[in-house]
Amino acid sequence: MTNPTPAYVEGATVLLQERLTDDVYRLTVAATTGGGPGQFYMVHAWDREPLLARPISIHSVDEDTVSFLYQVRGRGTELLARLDEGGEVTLTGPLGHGFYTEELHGRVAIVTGGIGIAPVFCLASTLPPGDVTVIAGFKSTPYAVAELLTLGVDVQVATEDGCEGTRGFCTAIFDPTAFDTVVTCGPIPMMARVAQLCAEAVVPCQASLEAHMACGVGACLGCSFPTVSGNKRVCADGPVFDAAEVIWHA
Amino acid sequence: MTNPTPAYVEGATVLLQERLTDDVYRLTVAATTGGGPGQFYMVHAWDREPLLARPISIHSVDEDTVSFLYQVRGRGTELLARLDEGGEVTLTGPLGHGFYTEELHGRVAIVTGGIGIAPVFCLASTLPPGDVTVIAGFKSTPYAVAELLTLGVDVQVATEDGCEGTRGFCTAIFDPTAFDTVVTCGPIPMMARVAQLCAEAVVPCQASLEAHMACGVGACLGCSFPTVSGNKRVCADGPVFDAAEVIWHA
Amino acid sequence: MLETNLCGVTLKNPVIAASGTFGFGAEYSQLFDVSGLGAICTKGLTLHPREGNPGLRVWETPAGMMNSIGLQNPGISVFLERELPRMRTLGTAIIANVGGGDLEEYVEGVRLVSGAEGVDIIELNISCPNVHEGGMAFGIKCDVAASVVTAVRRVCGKPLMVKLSPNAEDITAMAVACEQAGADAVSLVNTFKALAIDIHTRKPVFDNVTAGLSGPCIKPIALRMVWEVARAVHIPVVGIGGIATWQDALEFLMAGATAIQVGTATFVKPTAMLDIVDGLERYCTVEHLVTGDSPSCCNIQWRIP
Amino acid sequence: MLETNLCGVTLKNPVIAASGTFGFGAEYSQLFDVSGLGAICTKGLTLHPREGNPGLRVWETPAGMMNSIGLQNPGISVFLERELPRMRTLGTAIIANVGGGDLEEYVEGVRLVSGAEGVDIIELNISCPNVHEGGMAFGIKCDVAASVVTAVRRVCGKPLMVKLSPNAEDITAMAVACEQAGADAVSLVNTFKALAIDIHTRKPVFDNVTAGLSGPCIKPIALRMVWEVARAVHIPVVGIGGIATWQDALEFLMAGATAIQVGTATFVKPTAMLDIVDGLERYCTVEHLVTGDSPSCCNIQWRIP
Ligand SMILES: Cc1cc2nc3c(=O)[nH]c(=O)nc-3n(C[C@H](O)[C@H](O)[C@H](O)COP(=O)(O)OP(=O)(O)OC[C@H]3O[C@@H](n4cnc5c(N)ncnc54)[C@H](O)[C@@H]3O)c2cc1C
Ligand SMILES: Cc1cc2nc3c(=O)[nH]c(=O)nc-3n(C[C@H](O)[C@H](O)[C@H](O)COP(=O)(O)OP(=O)(O)OC[C@H]3O[C@@H](n4cnc5c(N)ncnc54)[C@H](O)[C@@H]3O)c2cc1C
Ligand SMILES: Cc1cc2nc3c(=O)[nH]c(=O)nc-3n(C[C@H](O)[C@H](O)[C@H](O)COP(=O)(O)O)c2cc1C
Ligand SMILES: Cc1cc2nc3c(=O)[nH]c(=O)nc-3n(C[C@H](O)[C@H](O)[C@H](O)COP(=O)(O)O)c2cc1C
Ligand code: FES
Ligand code: FES
Repeated sequence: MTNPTPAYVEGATVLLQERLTDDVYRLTVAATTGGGPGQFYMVHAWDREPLLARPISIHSVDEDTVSFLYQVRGRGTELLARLDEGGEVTLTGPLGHGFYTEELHGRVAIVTGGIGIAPVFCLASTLPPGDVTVIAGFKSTPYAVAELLTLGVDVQVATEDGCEGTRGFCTAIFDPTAFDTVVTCGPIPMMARVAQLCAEAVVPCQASLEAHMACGVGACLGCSFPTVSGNKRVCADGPVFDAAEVIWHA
Repeated sequence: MTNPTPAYVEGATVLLQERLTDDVYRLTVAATTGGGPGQFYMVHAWDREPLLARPISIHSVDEDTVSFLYQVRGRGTELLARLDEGGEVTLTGPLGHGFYTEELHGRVAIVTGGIGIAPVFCLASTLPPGDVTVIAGFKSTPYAVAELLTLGVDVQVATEDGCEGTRGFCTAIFDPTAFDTVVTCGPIPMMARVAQLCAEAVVPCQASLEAHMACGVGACLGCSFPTVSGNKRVCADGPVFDAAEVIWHA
Repeated sequence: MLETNLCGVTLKNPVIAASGTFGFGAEYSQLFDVSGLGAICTKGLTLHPREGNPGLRVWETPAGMMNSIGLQNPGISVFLERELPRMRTLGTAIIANVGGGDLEEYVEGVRLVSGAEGVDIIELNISCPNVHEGGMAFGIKCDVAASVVTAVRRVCGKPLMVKLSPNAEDITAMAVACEQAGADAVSLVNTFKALAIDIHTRKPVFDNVTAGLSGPCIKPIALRMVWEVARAVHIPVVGIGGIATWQDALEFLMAGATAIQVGTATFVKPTAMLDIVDGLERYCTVEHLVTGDSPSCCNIQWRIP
Repeated sequence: MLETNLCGVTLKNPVIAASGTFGFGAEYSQLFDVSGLGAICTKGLTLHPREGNPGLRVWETPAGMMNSIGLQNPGISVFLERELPRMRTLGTAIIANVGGGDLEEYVEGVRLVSGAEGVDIIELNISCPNVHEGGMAFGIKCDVAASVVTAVRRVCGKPLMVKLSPNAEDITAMAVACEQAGADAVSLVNTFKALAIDIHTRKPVFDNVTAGLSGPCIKPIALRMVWEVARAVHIPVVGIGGIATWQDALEFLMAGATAIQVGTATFVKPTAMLDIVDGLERYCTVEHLVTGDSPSCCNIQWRIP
């Protein structure tokens, strides 16, 4: 899959702002810039403060729209959540190297934690449905699951408070030996655990990393993550990496 | 007239936002803090940027509301203009020493330039109508005049482009000898000219000064203006001063 | 709960109104109960009254502001006669900020204030960037600073806190020099020397050309300086610079400050300092930092390693 | 119209991408036509490749950001072989930013780059606050800076611009010292040494403790420094620090800068530099600053008295 050239788009119109849970929203904007699963946009929806744009993954995408699934964590995402339909956002993207879908064969597991589920809809849409199992962990009430079921993929849920699915971490209900390839996206400790399980089971695993970003395009070296072949830029060399290459506990 | 104690009020609700001309608006907010003619509020209607609140005069006031007449000049007033009904502003006030209404006797002239007309409605409401003449200058289309007429005061208009009233500056149609006391509010050069005319005609004149402000309450000494008795704080010693005491061309 | 010992003086809490941003306390006491503050620093006082600088005096910048007040003040005698008695009714500690144009003025000024009842601490301002004939000159070079502190120390019967300039050549060396010259505490930072140009008039915005930068924009640099100084001296350090929230204040306390001062943030939100006190109290309770019979800030190990 | 002569090199305009914020130009050339820039400064280059600093590397502050990249770069040889040829296709002037850990590394580095075709100017970075063994050490004291400039000058066959640190003890004296040691130009400022503490972990945010502050927050201080330096030296001064709009750029030009660099603002808006070029062009046209047969920026009297 070739990555489309990124563009800088000012004033993309907000088409839809949906509140899915207490702090999780889905924002759909009019944009023809496209992108593939695992790629992201730098999103700016404020005037001057905060200063920097925020990296948000592509949740779903078509010719005319891009949508984002995001969790309010701080100032930037809080301002995103204040946007109404008709509001405007500034986007740079699509950016980064997404999932290596050509390497996802056989039985595919997608193991996510929390808002790490954001890029999964886009990814699952490109895979043959019968072979995909999403193992999704949440603190409490799950979100963005129903739409995955519409794709015909199998979804297994774990919640820390046990309010739905299995109580506990998603890594507890993930057995790598049942799969041919694995994808993971979520908090670093969780992905580290998935990577370890996959390494032990000798199953290839792709992980979508997170890092604080400034430029988002590969120019500032602000988002580096250590790998066996040196520091890599999460934004430009990733965000998706071969989990076996990542040095998880640097 | 004793000045009410100022208060700091967060989240005062916007009741009405009216656009009067291209760049002049009237904002009415729910506030019980009151105030007198010539006093002002420090107004904040944004999160963190710009940093400082903006001084805006009381345009009209009653027990439950305060309204402001303002012109969009820069970032702060632009953000004010974006407020919708139901929005919120943060206010500190009423602040400063307003017009010395007890000294306004006989035939009173109120000479204003541009947005200097803002405090006039509040002032004229407290004066006996038959004795008040407002001489108001504007660059182009006048504003806030109709409401003054409802008070029964005489209004004479001058516009620089001649689109209404006399073409030229308001100072050209102002004859101090026809009045017993004068009040002026507007750009410094215009007020300096009014002060000079009044001095020559030996007519007492009160001027409402402007200065960049930080605290608005008299604590920072940022808003000083030179007078014959030393530097005075526009916010706390004024904004209204005896025009004869002000050193206009320091 | 947050009681703080600042060179022998007990403050209710470590939150102090910064000099020049709180007048003599009267103005803001209309708006909130200033007795909730740890202390108030007076506007910078000089031996003789000063009219301050002409022209524009304040200017906004991204997340900050510049000022060029130029030490306008009524002079120390008028302060002692008229303002100090009023300040003493406010129910909080009083820190007299003393500036000067030359060594003699500093010494005379401090001698006068030192004799006054009701002043708890003297803050020696060797760092005002807005007066031509002095102030900051003393705040740039260590030896000059040491000489003024030594001279002032001789006539000062009260705790002496020296306020440092971020424009100092080496602020750590400066703090050490002041400590050695007899300072009981250092406070930092004063404003940063800065410039704004009006592109329409093609002239500097301020008559004095440069002016002092304060506000949230300077916090990261001020915090670094406080951390460096706190590791270098053995006297209390008071942190100043862009503090607007209790989280900001906590960063300075963790960097080694014994107390903090708030300036510009009060302009933005008059009650900012009370919010900071509340926030710190909540933090201490939640984090169980305060224990024992007489819980006080002095017992709190804010400081990071 | 804005053609600018920077120590003998003709730039299309005075707007330059700042070192470390524009990679080697390839990344942003996906997003806009970088040939519209006056020049591009490369990421800081060192003789040997560096992996840079571990841990978090960027952190937001009010109207600014801190970075602790730590001079991550592929080393000068790889730059010359792989990056330089690509950069030369971008259609703008190339300024190689050279850093180092000690005097020898600086001299060797500059010698290598100096021999390379296609590098127009060498920018000597004596001001990186993020590497322990050097860089900024050279940027604090005048005599140390002078020694490295003198040594480098001997092996440098290209125009040599020295990039100054705002953390210098005395940035004006520093600029004069560099001029006397043979610099053809000075650029300022690099980032301010700053600190952030994570109050939740009670640890500094950065592994390296301190990091460099950039962005709009530093503009007023940077502008003051540029103004002071421009009055003190006779070589061109390149202004850097928080420039985000053409009005900001104009302030620096009015303060005496010959050209300006833009760093952080590009992260916020990739096309910020093109907007600045446009804005300056419009300003010159409206103000009739450009006259004569071959109108060029060199003829423009931006500078305020
Ligand atoms: C490639 C990539 C894709 C992402 N996709 C999504 C997504 O689809 N949905 C979603 O909800 N979140 C996503 N995130 C995380 C998201 O970027 C952060 O939650 C967001 O930046 C937090 O900003 P804030 O202002 O709300 O929080 P604040 O804490 O106020 O942010 C302060 C600073 O930290 C940075 N920051 C804070 N947390 C993170 C983080 N976890 N990762 C990177 N930077 C951080 C911010 O950018 C900012 O500079 C993604 C992150 C990356 C790197
Ligand atoms: C006592 C007083 C009463 C006022 N009453 C009114 C009123 O009723 N209606 C109205 O429209 N305007 C009034 N003004 C002027 C108003 O405060 C300014 O127009 C406003 O601050 C401009 O802010 P801005 O962000 O839009 O402009 P910007 O130019 O972006 O402001 C930049 C900075 O300059 C300051 N500033 C700019 N112009 C002025 C000015 N003329 N006076 C003081 N500070 C200024 C701002 O406070 C800010 O700090 C009053 C001013 C004072 C001092
Ligand atoms: C308007 C104004 C006036 C000031 N006057 C003085 C002064 O007289 N003496 C002094 O030592 N510091 C003075 N300062 C500096 C402040 O006390 C404080 O050190 C500085 O503003 C940084 O803190 P902040 O960022 O919280 O404002 C003044 C600051 C401002 C903004
Ligand atoms: C992420 C980042 C990396 C930087 N790397 C370098 C560098 O390698 N060499 C250098 O001389 N300056 C470096 N700088 C400093 C910038 O070139 C510039 O001097 C500084 O950021 C101030 O300008 P600004 O406020 O426009 O960003 C870096 C700045 C940032 C933000
Ligand atoms: S965020 Fe700048 S290189 Fe990744
Ligand atoms: S604005 Fe602070 S004294 Fe007037």
